[in-house]
Amino acid sequence: MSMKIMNMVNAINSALDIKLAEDPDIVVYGEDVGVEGGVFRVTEGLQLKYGAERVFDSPLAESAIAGTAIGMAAAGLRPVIEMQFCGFVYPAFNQIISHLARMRNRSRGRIEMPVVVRIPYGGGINALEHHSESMEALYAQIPGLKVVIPSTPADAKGLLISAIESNDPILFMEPKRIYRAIKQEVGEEKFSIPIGKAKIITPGTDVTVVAYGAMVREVQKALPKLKEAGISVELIDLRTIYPMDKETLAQSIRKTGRLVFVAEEPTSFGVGAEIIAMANEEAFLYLQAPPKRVTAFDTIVPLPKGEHHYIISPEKIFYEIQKTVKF
Amino acid sequence: MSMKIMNMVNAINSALDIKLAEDPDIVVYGEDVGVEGGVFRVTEGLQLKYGAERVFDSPLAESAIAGTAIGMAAAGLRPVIEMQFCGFVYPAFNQIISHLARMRNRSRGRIEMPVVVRIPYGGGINALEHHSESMEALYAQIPGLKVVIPSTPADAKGLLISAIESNDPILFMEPKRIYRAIKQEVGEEKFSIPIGKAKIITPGTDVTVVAYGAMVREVQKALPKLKEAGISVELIDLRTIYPMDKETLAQSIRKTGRLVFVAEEPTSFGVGAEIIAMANEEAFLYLQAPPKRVTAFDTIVPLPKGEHHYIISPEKIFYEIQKTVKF
Amino acid sequence: MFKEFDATKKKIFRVMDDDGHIISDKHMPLIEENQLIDAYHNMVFARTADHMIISYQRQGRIYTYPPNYGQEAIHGATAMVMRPDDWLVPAFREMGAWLAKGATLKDIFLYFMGYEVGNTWPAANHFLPISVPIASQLPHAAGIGYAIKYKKLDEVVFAFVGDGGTSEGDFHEALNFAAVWKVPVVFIVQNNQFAISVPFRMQTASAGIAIKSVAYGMPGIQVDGNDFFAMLKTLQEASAYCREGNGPVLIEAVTYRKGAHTTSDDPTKYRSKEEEETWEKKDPLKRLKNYLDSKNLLDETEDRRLEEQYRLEIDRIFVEAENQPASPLEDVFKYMYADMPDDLKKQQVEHENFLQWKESNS
Amino acid sequence: MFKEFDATKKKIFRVMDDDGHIISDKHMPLIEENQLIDAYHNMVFARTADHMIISYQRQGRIYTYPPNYGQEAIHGATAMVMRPDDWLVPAFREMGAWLAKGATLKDIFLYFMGYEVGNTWPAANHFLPISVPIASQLPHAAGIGYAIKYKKLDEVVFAFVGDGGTSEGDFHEALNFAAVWKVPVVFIVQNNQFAISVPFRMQTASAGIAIKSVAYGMPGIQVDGNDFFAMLKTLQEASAYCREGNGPVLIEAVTYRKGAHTTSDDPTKYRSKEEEETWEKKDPLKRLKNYLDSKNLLDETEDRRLEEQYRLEIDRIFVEAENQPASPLEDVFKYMYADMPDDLKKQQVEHENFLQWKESNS
Ligand SMILES: Cc1ncc(C[n+]2csc(CCOP(=O)(O)OP(=O)(O)O)c2C)c(N)n1
Ligand SMILES: Cc1ncc(C[n+]2csc(CCOP(=O)(O)OP(=O)(O)O)c2C)c(N)n1
Ligand SMILES: [Mg+2]
Ligand SMILES: [Mg+2]
Repeated sequence: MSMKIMNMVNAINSALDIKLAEDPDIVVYGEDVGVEGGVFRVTEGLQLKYGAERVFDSPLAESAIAGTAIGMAAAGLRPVIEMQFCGFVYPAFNQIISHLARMRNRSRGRIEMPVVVRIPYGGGINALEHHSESMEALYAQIPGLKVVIPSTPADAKGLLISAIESNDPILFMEPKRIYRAIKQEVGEEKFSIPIGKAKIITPGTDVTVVAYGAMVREVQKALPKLKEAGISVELIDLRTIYPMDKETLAQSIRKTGRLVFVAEEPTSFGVGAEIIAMANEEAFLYLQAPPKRVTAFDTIVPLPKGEHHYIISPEKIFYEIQKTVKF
Repeated sequence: MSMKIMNMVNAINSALDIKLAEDPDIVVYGEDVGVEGGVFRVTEGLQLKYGAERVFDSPLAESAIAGTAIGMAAAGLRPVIEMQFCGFVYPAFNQIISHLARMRNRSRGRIEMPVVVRIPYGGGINALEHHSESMEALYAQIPGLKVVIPSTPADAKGLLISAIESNDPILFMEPKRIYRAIKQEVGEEKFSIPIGKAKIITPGTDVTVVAYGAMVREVQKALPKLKEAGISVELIDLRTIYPMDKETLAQSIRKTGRLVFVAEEPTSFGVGAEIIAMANEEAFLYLQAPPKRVTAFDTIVPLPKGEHHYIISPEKIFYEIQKTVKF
Repeated sequence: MFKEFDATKKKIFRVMDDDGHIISDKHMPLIEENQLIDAYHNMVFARTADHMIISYQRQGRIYTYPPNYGQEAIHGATAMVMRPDDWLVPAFREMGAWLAKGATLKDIFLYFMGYEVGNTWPAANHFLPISVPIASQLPHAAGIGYAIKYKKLDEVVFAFVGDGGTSEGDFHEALNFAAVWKVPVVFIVQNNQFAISVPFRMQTASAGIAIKSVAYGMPGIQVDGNDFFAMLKTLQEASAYCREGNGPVLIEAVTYRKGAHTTSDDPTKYRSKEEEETWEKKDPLKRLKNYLDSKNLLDETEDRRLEEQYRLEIDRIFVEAENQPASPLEDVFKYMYADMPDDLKKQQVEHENFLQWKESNS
Repeated sequence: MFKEFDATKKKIFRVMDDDGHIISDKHMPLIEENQLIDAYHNMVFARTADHMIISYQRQGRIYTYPPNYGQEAIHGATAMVMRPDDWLVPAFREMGAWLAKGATLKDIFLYFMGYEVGNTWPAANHFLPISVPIASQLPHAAGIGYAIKYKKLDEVVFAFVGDGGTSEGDFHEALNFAAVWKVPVVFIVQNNQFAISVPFRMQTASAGIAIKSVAYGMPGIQVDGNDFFAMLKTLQEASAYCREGNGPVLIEAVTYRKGAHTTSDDPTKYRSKEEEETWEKKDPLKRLKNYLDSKNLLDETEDRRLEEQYRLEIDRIFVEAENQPASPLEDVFKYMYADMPDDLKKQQVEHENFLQWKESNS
């Protein structure tokens, strides 16, 4: 496969481009998605290439964006919709939980919901209120949905292609902080990465560190110092929040006996709690220290001038990992 | 205090009645809340007594019900609103998460949100789809909210009075399955039960069982058989989901070394996961068996003819508790 | 017609009066006599079923059910206009339209007895399941309309909602999207004067619902929903308008919910006998029957025989539905995902283990 | 006036033409000369601040900011009509109204520099903070209206939203509630022709926004939003109408967003120079200045001096805001709850422990 340097925005654009070219049932829409190519330029050029019937701007109404996608899917299309920022999905919450997640079950499998909801999420870009939150657990806990979060451009492309090809509804959460921050060689042609499988990024023996999205890179920043401190970290990129790859996680925890979870989400009632519960259910006898959540406060994401208090730093990751290893 | 036999509907009505009489800033509204007195008759008689300006029917639009309550609170009122069923809160989700939970923080404490959102929730009443779910974790994880769930008529009254008097926004989730199923003596006058405090219902030494809402009674049904089997259960009624009374829970777990959580919610990413995480954080070295969640499947609540598969039975509670104790 | 009865003119469209006399010949819809008689009988069938379900419910043989009394002309007319490939996006109170779309009475019984399978309309085409969150189905209709337009199909969507439902944000968003996209959706609001106990005047301060079409730049018409001919004519014109690619239409069918909201509701709490009696005079079946009688199209004996036959048939189907085997455990899981997560499989197995234990310990 | 310019008549209300000539004397609002000059200067002040913020932003001294260019007449008129106890429910593009309500420029700078405290308007009364989810503020306005009516206060709510915001369900629900409840809310839609890159014609197929009032049974009026006198007259009448207990009013102020959506947006991508030039001719400041010049009410030298004074003042305030001390850690927690959960206290303490460790390890 020919490779090209891409950031995550390019990679997502490439995935959409490939699938639009391949499958006439795919339509892509949302606020400012068409002419402008999205406020993050993720859909740039696609309207020109595929026409305004397939890539287009919608009126400003998230419930209808999701709701119409549900109708389109029921009638045989495969919509990929964009919610402009994580903080603006909530008007669509009823459509997502009551219909997107339930239509298949309600119709006993007659009506499938091959809908991808793209959501730029997370902090670290000095944004206004409502633009920075990480509420993936809200969606992960809804029976009927799947939630995918990539941490690199290549993963974003491969996972998005799988998401678009899936017949299940998928919330595809894009860590906007690393939209342009990471560049790597990404295959230009079509490839896919399976949903529901975690990835061991660095194997290690002392502690299992689970992260996803923008936090993978933050953990990676802490790795050299951890190595210096003689701590061998097994870093796992979760990639899919639900369904969770418990096998990979449990195997690792059984090996290391220690678990640190790193995420931008608020601490309580989040993905971290589920991973700790899983560790207890699958690896109780192996646990040598209390699993630790290195997560955000149970507060609202501060505006930029307070965000440094809130955001997870590599130092904090280091601090908590060594504490857990020393336990 | 003079006592009267009340079911939970009577008790909630009594709490509303007392507060309406006491505080002219309180208004009570929602769909069918006024003339009809609510589809569960919880607000029966209150419009007649306090007038249609204070207890009234709103148009059919949950986002506006919540949104107007936010405006009223900003302007000095203390609204108590009803969402007709748990499955119909979602249209109001944006108002709840973006405003009800955030207005205080956003205004640096200048604008408080003394709003109570009453939500009849949970299964077991042979209802249509969307009427039976238990999604308390959705709300508990939202920074800025508090979530309260009573398990008896007296608790419902005392907790609701505290909720109405609180200056924080509170989601008051009413287990509709036991609206009329439990009767007990309840004080006729005003009394309150603090928010954020769990209650030890039966002290015990072998295992800590945490439940709330309608599940407390189901655990109680399992107690005789557990006693027969020689298992001493410490049953704790959580009462408040957030903020969680970790002290009471942790103390109990440190004593018993075992934890079983019983709830109607779907298993994954729920309140149970948070309690297990808490047990690890607060009582890791005391845990003698993996904490167990006796919770619902990660599926949509089946329609009545399938609900028996889904609902937590006393037998299942017994089965899981004895397994945990034998571990 | 949408010009003549443009909603801003605040005229209600009627073809026959309360007694069944035709008051506007020029608006009389084209319909063959035998079709008309069939339509009448279908409406009688629906009403008979409604009555019987209420009594089944009283006997504890079926759960909460929303009766259709008084609104049958709307459903009967929709039934006549929908083509096989057209879409039906239901609210939950238009049984006559469901039956025409290919739902069977058994499906309906099963659904209200608490079986999911009833709601999948196995014999029907282009028919969404009933789903309870009010008005949330309307954006689906707009999305289906988009798919139809995108695929250049000759199909129309018939989407139902109640007067109460017009207050929801989704009503607004759906109509707006459909109009901006110019997609073929006929939005039918059954204004039956109540949302459970809340009367229409407390639902909105607007002059009606049809007039709300102005906010979306689509034609809107207020029709006497108890006038079968007016409904039929309106729906014929609306679906032709949609089919020609002109975009959506809003129809307000003014009617009255003669029965309770559902079997768990008691309307005497919130409305007067007088009001009910006023509307009784406008009963859609009675009016159509008067018309048919005036044309000598009905045969009393034959009708009585038919009704008796309906009763027997409905009861037979009901008993058949009652004998539906219980839903197995696996049905709780099976349909959740196209690609089922291992976790769910595991939850099923664990529950089966418990059931085995329970079996062997009892 | 609401009758004369009833939205269904599709007439736009103007008092002056594009050159600042009065075309309708009878609609000229009552206003004293010195007030008028003040209003003009306030608009100049707002525009000067806007310009300067853009350049601060380019220098990286402030974050994303939504400029007000071209929409100042709407804000200037609102500023004159709002009484001290009236409520202001902001969208995010009406700076002139914020300043009149008691916000300081420093507050505004602080907010867009990323300090929560800027958004609390410490010196203002009855002014909600800015919050970004489009249209979600409108139900709050209806709720405040209810509280005013309930408490029998002599107050009016001025609630802002953009043309894009009218597509949201909350717009619909809020206007419907306000009208059913008959509460004193003036809903002001700034139709600036764009929602970020999406032009108005793709937002709705309706003839405009004022006409949407019909759907709620409230008066609606379409006004030239770049015509200061028309805006002032409309707002005077609307607030009087509300104060008299007649219920809410919908005002569509037709205007043009002359600048970018925010400092992160590039409008050349989605609109033409010609369009921009057409609207340039209708610039609200230019028109008011022409009028004032024709009356010899302005003094060029004095105005230049004033503008220079504004620049110095704005810059001084900006630098003051830049010197705002960083928000302490405790501010992240402190305002979350009236009764703070122990968990939160603990999270703060744990983080402080980490910071101490970090300190001692660096
Ligand atoms: C979003 C939502 N809120 C509340 C309910 C509860 N509910 C069921 S039917 C109904 C009234 C519906 O009134 P209308 O739309 O007029 O339809 P009708 O029952 O008169 O046919 C309500 C409030 C619901 N199903 N969905
Ligand atoms: C619910 C919601 N969805 C999306 C956004 C992102 N967004 C911010 S401003 C804007 C456009 C608003 O347009 P309009 O209402 O016309 O106001 P204007 O910017 O023109 O003043 C959008 C889509 C948001 N803030 N809130
Ligand atoms: Mg109705
Ligand atoms: Mg705009």
